[in-house]
Amino acid sequence: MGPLAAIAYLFASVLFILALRGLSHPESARQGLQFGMMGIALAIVTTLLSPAVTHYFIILIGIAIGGGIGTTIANKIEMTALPQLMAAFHSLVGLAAVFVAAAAFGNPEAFGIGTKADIHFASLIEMSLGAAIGAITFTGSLVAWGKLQGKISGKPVTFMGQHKLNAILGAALFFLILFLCATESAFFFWMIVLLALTLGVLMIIPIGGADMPVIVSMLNSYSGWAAAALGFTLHNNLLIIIGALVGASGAILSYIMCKGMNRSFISVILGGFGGEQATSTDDEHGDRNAKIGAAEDAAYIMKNASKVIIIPGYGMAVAQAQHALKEMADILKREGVEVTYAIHPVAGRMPGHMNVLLAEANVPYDEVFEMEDINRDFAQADVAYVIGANDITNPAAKNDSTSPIYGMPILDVEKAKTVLFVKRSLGSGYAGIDNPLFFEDQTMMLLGDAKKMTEDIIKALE
Amino acid sequence: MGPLAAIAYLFASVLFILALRGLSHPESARQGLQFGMMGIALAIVTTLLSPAVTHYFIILIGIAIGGGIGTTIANKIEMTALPQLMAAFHSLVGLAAVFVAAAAFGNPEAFGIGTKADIHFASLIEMSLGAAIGAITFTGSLVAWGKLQGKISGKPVTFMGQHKLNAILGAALFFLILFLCATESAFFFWMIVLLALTLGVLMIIPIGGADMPVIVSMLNSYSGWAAAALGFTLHNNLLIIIGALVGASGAILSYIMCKGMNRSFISVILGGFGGEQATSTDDEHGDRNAKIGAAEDAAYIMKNASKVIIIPGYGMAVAQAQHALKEMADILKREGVEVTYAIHPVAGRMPGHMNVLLAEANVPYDEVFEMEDINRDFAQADVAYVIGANDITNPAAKNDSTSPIYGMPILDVEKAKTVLFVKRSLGSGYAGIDNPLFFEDQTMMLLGDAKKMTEDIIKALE
Amino acid sequence: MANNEQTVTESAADLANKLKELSDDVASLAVEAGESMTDSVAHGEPFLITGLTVFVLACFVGYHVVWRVTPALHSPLMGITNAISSVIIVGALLAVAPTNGEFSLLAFLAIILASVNIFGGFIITRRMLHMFKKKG
Amino acid sequence: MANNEQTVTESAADLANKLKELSDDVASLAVEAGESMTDSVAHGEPFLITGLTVFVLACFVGYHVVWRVTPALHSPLMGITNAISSVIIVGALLAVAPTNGEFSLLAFLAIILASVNIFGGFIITRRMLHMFKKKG
Ligand SMILES: NC(=O)c1ccc[n+]([C@@H]2O[C@H](COP(=O)([O-])OP(=O)(O)OC[C@H]3O[C@@H](n4cnc5c(N)ncnc54)[C@H](OP(=O)(O)O)[C@@H]3O)[C@@H](O)[C@H]2O)c1
Ligand SMILES: NC(=O)c1ccc[n+]([C@@H]2O[C@H](COP(=O)([O-])OP(=O)(O)OC[C@H]3O[C@@H](n4cnc5c(N)ncnc54)[C@H](OP(=O)(O)O)[C@@H]3O)[C@@H](O)[C@H]2O)c1
Repeated sequence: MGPLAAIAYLFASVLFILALRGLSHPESARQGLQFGMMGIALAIVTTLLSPAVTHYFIILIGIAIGGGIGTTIANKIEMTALPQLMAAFHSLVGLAAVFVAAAAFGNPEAFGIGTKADIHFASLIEMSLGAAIGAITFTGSLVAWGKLQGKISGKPVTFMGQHKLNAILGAALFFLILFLCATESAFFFWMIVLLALTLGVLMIIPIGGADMPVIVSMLNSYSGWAAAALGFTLHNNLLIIIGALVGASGAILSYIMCKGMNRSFISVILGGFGGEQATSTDDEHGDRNAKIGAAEDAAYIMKNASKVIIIPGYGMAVAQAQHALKEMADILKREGVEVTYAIHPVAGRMPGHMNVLLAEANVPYDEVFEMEDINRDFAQADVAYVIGANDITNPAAKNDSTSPIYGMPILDVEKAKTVLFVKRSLGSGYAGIDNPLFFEDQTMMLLGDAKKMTEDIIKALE
Repeated sequence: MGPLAAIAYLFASVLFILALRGLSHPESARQGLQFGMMGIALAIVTTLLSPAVTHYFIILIGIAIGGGIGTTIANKIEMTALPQLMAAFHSLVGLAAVFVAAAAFGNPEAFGIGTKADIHFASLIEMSLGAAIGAITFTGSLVAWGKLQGKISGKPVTFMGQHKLNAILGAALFFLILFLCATESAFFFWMIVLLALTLGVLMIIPIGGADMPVIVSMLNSYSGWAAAALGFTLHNNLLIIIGALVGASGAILSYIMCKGMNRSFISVILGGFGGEQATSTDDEHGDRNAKIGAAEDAAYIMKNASKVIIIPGYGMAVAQAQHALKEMADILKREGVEVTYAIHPVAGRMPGHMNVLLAEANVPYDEVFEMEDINRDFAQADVAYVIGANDITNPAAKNDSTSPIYGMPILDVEKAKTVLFVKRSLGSGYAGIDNPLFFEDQTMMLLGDAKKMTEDIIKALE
Repeated sequence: MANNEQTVTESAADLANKLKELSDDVASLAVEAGESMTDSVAHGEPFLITGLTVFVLACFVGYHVVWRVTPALHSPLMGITNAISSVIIVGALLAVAPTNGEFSLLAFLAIILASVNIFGGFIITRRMLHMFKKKG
Repeated sequence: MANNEQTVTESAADLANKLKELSDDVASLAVEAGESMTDSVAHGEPFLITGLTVFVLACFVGYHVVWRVTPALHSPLMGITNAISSVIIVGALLAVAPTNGEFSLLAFLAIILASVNIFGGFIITRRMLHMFKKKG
């Protein structure tokens, strides 16, 4: 690599750092995105200009095909399908990493890491690590995508000795890598890939559908570390820096989600949480009575309120109720009601999920508040309009030390004068536990689909 | 440099980063300091173990002499003399950098940067830059020390064509460096040093004594960049990393100070601000009357208050009144009065000046608040006890757009029911402008030395 | 029975032999590893060390930069990191048409996959970010 | 008068000559600079480039870390940076007794000065930090 190329790569790294920095505020985020795009363009052009690259035509065709597919998908996809899309994209990065590692293995001269059947020792290690992580990312993300998309049951698939099996396979992977280094045989290379592919499925299948966002972030982090490993192989600081950035980002997002759910990362990985038992039946509540209301009641209460706080959750995403919600809020504002939105860090099924959906419905971001910023406002609120959210409002997290979500930070909706719950049943949410707030005096349940119910309220308001 | 040494240096760099990170909170700061000390120890030991170093005895003697002097000074010095001490220490770093550069110039083989009279081109540039910045830091800090210590008049020394002269000398410096690179003659090297020494004096002498903290920070930043330049010469990543850390720190502190004073960095550098005109006479206030009070009045008012906020300033440092202040606060607290401290970002004469002095008097750090955190509490305060502060309370910064400090963020003491000012006269502070607050109805001036007056109040309270 | 036993012993011996071969290979590895270290040291800094320095610093930068990202933009963050993690395309570009003139199908596929991600990731992120608007 | 003029002309010519010499020297510099660049490229990465990468990343780290420092600890921050900026002692250690056996007084002085700073800076910082106490 010539000094000019190295400087261009350094410049690209700086652009990527600036891209992430831009995300610290919605105003600067768009510029950040531009930095990111410039960075990747600079990295690609620099590589293309290197004397080692010759077959431009083939490369352009590849980029055109891939770019075309990527553009079409990204333009067509519904915003509500974001979590799946992230998982799907992720699996592609994983597969690409496997292919790059395989190409390097088959053609080490191109990377200057030795000659065929005499590849540098360190490069072999890095290469096989890259391939293994890539393969795990590929099938793991694929399973995650299936679960999020509903192609595979979200139920955790558990069986006896699961963790032992994974441990054995992991150990086998380790030995295969050693063998590969010793023999440099293609057979071991593909065995590693095969084993890693299997391991990817086995590791993710026992984890419940709702935990998938943590998994996707974790795999994102892995793919970052894989890129960094590849950077060491190729003696390329750009890859190392980007790998570290992506790795840190995925790790921090997983951490934030785990903290928001009050669960340890290990317990997420071990799986078995969430799934079928999560949809509990109504029978259990026999002795307690929830007040069931109609759209008209809700409309009346909100019209006469002076301060309404809206708490969106996963159900809003499922029902795609964000546009109706915004319309309702507009009507209320015209009536002189103060309307704001409260977002829990793990509302929905991926970090920032609710923010994106609300933004899609043109809700200005300065009406949308994070939990810490709005929690003390509930005491002054007349109405908390909880739409498709459940766990993130469950006071058991504060009062009931036997509850599985005890200690999870929640939105203090119970402090509002009236709490309206829009959901289809008295059933539970992701964590599979009852919400005692449904049976409080100040609560009124609005049973029905979130979008339908909100539209009914709009009609009643007009 | 062997790989082990390189890893040790990397480890030391991480320790230094952790040291600075530790300073994000008083609790973690002591551990941070330990990281810093471990880092420097690791760096020195690693260097000593390199095969190039042999004369251990001489080195140990040098470290022992220097360490002894440093330890004695640091243990003896009064906390109120901190700004001077920083400037003095700084000048030493500058001089050391000159010596290292000179040693490298005289003995390039030791650093592997060429042979005598055939030094690598890049190294020559870096070396002469290091020497020049070092020399400027040396005399510049020396002048700053003199002004802060009162050895040189704090008055800005200005003369015609000053900035032109500096520009010419700067250009001369540039050409001398070119000549040095061309001829590698020792004559040019020492000419560079001499010119830079002169330039250091000429650059700092026109700047007023009170601006010295900005200058000290700026020179700190320079010395960081000089260390980084040296790192490039020696192919040493440790020096580069530390240089960048120190450079960033100095630059950010200067920025914070300039923002706190609402002045541009350029205007500070150009000098001529502050000094004699700052001590305006009392005559000007002829038509307006300030209410002058006695210690007994102040004691009575504060005893009957329920909330007192103390605002320390430069005068408290001059009078060393912090211990008396703490005693007074303790008595008030025993009387059931709530006492807190409000610190303006540029109170005193260096960043964090007041915090250190209050900490010295055993004031717990959780009673001490930054401006943003306490400014809205003044409205509920019965008494604002302003001791030796002036500019940082001047409402002209908010109301009077013709005032030189207009736009500077200030503490809203005027919102308190009663404002007590402890100072020796109705004179102005560092910025040299009148404080209209002295003549407000709710203000009472307690004229006298800050320590003496506070002790009198204590007597009256008992 | 005896027959059976024999085969077991045989295959056990076989396995033992194979393992021995492998362990020999592994042992020779350690030597090679040591050599490759000295090798790279011989011509200046080993890349491993500077790479490590860069890696550690980049981890610090990543840590601080990501924690500064506002929670409202965590979804776009996932989109952007997804897109930029595809810089491994750089590796594929080098491999697709190596100097010996062969054409690598694997590398070509890697280019396609990485491009899907780069374009897809940036476009979906742009779509998200363009939706965030201020009041008024 | 004529005499005077002549000396002026002479010294001007003299000056012009000297300047020409210097400019020749400077021109040969450019060539040398180019060579030294290619030189280091020849045996792997030039240090300038990795050094630059490390420098840029370290600036980002420094920026973020220093902004996180609480304002109450800005004085200790000055103390610590003052102490650690004396790592240039590393340079002095290498120079004090070079392989040719000479003793460098300058490097010895640099060691003393840097040590004053290291010890002084850390001790004053420790004094400051030990004063910061929590209530109770
Ligand atoms: N955001 C993340 O990054 C993330 C990651 C991993 C896990 N999680 C977990 O996800 C949960 C998020 O909490 P949440 O309160 O947003 O969701 P939730 O607790 O899962 O509750 C969602 C509720 O929406 C209702 N719902 C579903 N479809 C609906 C529709 N079409 N119309 C109306 N209501 C509908 C469901 O009740 P009905 O069936 O009665 O309608 C359900 O109780 C937390 O437990 C969190 O730990 C989040
Ligand atoms: N902190 C920094 O980093 C920094 C850096 C550069 C510049 N500055 C500047 O320094 C100023 C700091 O503001 P400040 O309010 O703390 O100080 P100030 O505005 O300079 O006022 C200090 C006051 O203390 C009084 N004083 C002096 N000695 C005294 C004694 N022995 N007893 C009682 N009072 C005494 C003086 O009034 P009498 O003469 O009437 O007693 C003077 O008005 C700002 O203008 C800031 O811009 C600060």
